[in-house]
Amino acid sequence: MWQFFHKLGSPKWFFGIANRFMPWLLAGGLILLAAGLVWGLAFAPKDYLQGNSYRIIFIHVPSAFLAQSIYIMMASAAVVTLVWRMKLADVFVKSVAPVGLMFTFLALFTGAVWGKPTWGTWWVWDARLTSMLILLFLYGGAIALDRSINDEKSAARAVAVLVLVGVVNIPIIKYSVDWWNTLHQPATFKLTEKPSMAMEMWVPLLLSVLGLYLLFGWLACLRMKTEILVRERRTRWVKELVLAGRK
Amino acid sequence: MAFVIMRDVGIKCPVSILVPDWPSFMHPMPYRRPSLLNGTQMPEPLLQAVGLECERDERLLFQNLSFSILPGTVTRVEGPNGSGKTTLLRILAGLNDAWAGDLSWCGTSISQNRESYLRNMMYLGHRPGIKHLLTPLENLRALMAGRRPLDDDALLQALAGTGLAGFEHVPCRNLSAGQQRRVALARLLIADEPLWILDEVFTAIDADGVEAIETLLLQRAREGGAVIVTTHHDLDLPGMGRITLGAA
Amino acid sequence: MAFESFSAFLAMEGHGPYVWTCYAVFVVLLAGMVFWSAKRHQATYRMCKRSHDQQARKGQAKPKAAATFTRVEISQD
Amino acid sequence: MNVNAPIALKKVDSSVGVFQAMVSVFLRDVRVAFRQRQDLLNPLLFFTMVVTLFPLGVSPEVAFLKQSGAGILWVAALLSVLLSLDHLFRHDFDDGTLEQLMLQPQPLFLLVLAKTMAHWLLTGLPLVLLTPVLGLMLHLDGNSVATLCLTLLIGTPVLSLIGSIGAALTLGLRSAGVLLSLLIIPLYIPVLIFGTGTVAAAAEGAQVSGYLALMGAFLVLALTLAPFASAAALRISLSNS
Repeated sequence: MWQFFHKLGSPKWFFGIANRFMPWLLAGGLILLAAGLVWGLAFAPKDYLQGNSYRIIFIHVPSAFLAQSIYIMMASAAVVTLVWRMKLADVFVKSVAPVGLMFTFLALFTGAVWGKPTWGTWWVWDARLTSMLILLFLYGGAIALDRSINDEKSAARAVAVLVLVGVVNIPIIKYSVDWWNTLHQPATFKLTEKPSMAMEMWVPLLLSVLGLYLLFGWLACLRMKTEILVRERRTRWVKELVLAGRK
Repeated sequence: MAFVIMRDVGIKCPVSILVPDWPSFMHPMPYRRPSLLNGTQMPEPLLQAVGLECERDERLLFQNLSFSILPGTVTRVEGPNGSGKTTLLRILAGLNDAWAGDLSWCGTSISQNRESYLRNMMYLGHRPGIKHLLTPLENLRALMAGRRPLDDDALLQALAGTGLAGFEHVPCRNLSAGQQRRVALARLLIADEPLWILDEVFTAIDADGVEAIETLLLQRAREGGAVIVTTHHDLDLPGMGRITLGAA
Repeated sequence: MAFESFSAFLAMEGHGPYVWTCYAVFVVLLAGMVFWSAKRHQATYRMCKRSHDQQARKGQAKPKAAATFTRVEISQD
Repeated sequence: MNVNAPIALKKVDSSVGVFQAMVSVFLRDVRVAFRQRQDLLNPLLFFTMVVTLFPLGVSPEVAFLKQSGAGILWVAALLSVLLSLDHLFRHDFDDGTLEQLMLQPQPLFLLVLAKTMAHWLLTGLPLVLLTPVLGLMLHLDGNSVATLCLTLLIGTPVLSLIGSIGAALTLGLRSAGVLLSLLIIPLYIPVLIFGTGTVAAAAEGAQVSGYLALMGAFLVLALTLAPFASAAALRISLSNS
């Protein structure tokens, strides 16, 4: 068990595994995403309430899914970093934070653009949008902290603490924002999704969510490889790898 | 004025007054050079480092560094600027945890035995932990409060022992750099920890003071304590061990 | 196909600008992130290779800086 | 403890009580603060000035001030606490006191808790005491002012506790002040929402004990978790210096 754990934390081992899986992740991700988006854009039926603007859902929902789950993944990796000091875990936290920030921004942006034809305004202080905005701040803080600490290992551990504190706060923030929303606004805007979606809308959505997850996996592997190269560049295995010309 | 009292009545004086129940003081042990102990019965090392490795700002400071700190020794960590002396001392004190290797205190790993280790180790860094707005007495009292609370008489005596008599109630910002160091050094006169880790202990201290501290360190070793020290001052005590970093 | 013609597909009954802006930003950002990450990976790899190649050529000799504290001569012509 | 080294000093087994050590840390911070009274006044001045900006910048109308007074006071208090957080560990870090604190044999998180409580006593509590005066200037009625003070009394320790994590994480960094705000403000949002929400509920004549209990729960949560995070962050920051 411990040996397995140790192996799991070894950057060299990760390099091998990542190289084996990355082509599949990339190909699968692109195919699924393309299929989901084309289906959603061109073939799925029009929504009878919102018209064609609902087609933004095929990128909005996957982005929002990823934005939230990347933060949860970062928090899990942060626990591993702080408790077991596994090298790969803090590499993960550091590598995927900008990706998470990007997806949060995408979810917010697409949400705002979707709001214009649906609600008639770019921005409403809706509970969901507001929580997403706060998530954007949390990502921004983690990246800013990471950038301002010179030493990579200290930076990774500091970010791990911050992300953990953030993840404890997320349910509280979500709850309080919901409460604040009902306090200040009667529920006038409540039509983001119909309770039950037609099958023809549901399947492309599922495809694009899966595709984006796979693509994220590929991106994470690539960025982690970069980070590992930076950190381990003076080790013997990197030397052998580089001198042999393998990537 | 420098260490007047200590030189007048002998360096043991403040210690003996303050720590009457100190067992090793009642039965002083002979000072033995650790190198002469080879083959005979070795005392158990207080602190043992095996294969220490530390990298800082992408620079390898040291690797495979192993040593034992025996009771009754003074060890000097030496090396040029930037060779990692301070970092090594901070690692030994448990302040820096970006290192690899094994570090054990009396046979058990420091990380497993942190509280007991901290109780038995005193660290003085080059930032001495003196608050400018407080007086020497208040500073010393606060520094000792978590380790060995003493009454004011003992604290005042220790301050007097470092030549600060008459300055006990002056805010530290009005003292000179050397005097501020002396406030921190007053802890050496009342500390009961067996292991002392002293970084740049002679900074801003005048010649008399240096001599007095050297005597104090030797006496501490004779009593069975262990001292690890860095300094740019030319320190060469009889029987002193050396750990050399960044050697060519 | 939910649309009758390509132009209808582009117009999306007036919602076209919103939908297409979203998709454009999505694709541009995602592609940008992929491109940036790949480029950084390549740059890092090259940097590693260069330093190891240099070391392999020079052997293990490291330049050692010794402090001399001699004054630097500056010509005043 | 098996120490059989023949010539070793006796190992020190006695240790100072945790509570005694905490009191000592607390008292030292209070004493240092009272030697430099200007620093105590600064957050209060800032608080007053920010509150003054709203009638000047938005509207001095009684109706507006009545409606937004609680929010203004809460935001101003939050910013004042934020402003003072930078000093929480900074001076101790610069003069080496923080190193010595970390080397004390007592659990670090409790010592950090003592420091944070001192910080609250020196910044949060004065803000609460000043609030009734400013509340009257913003035309809040007595009931609202009382509720506001109560929420601030429960809320400002939470601000100090959460803030201590940010202060510990940004210790010794360049532009630590701005970074600290970036990290901490998102975490302050729930406290702000419930603080102002409670006052709004009170103004409508609703029962507020439930809200106050919830804020109390925030305080308990922050008291139990924040010192651990701050202590961990301090170790990381000091390890890097």
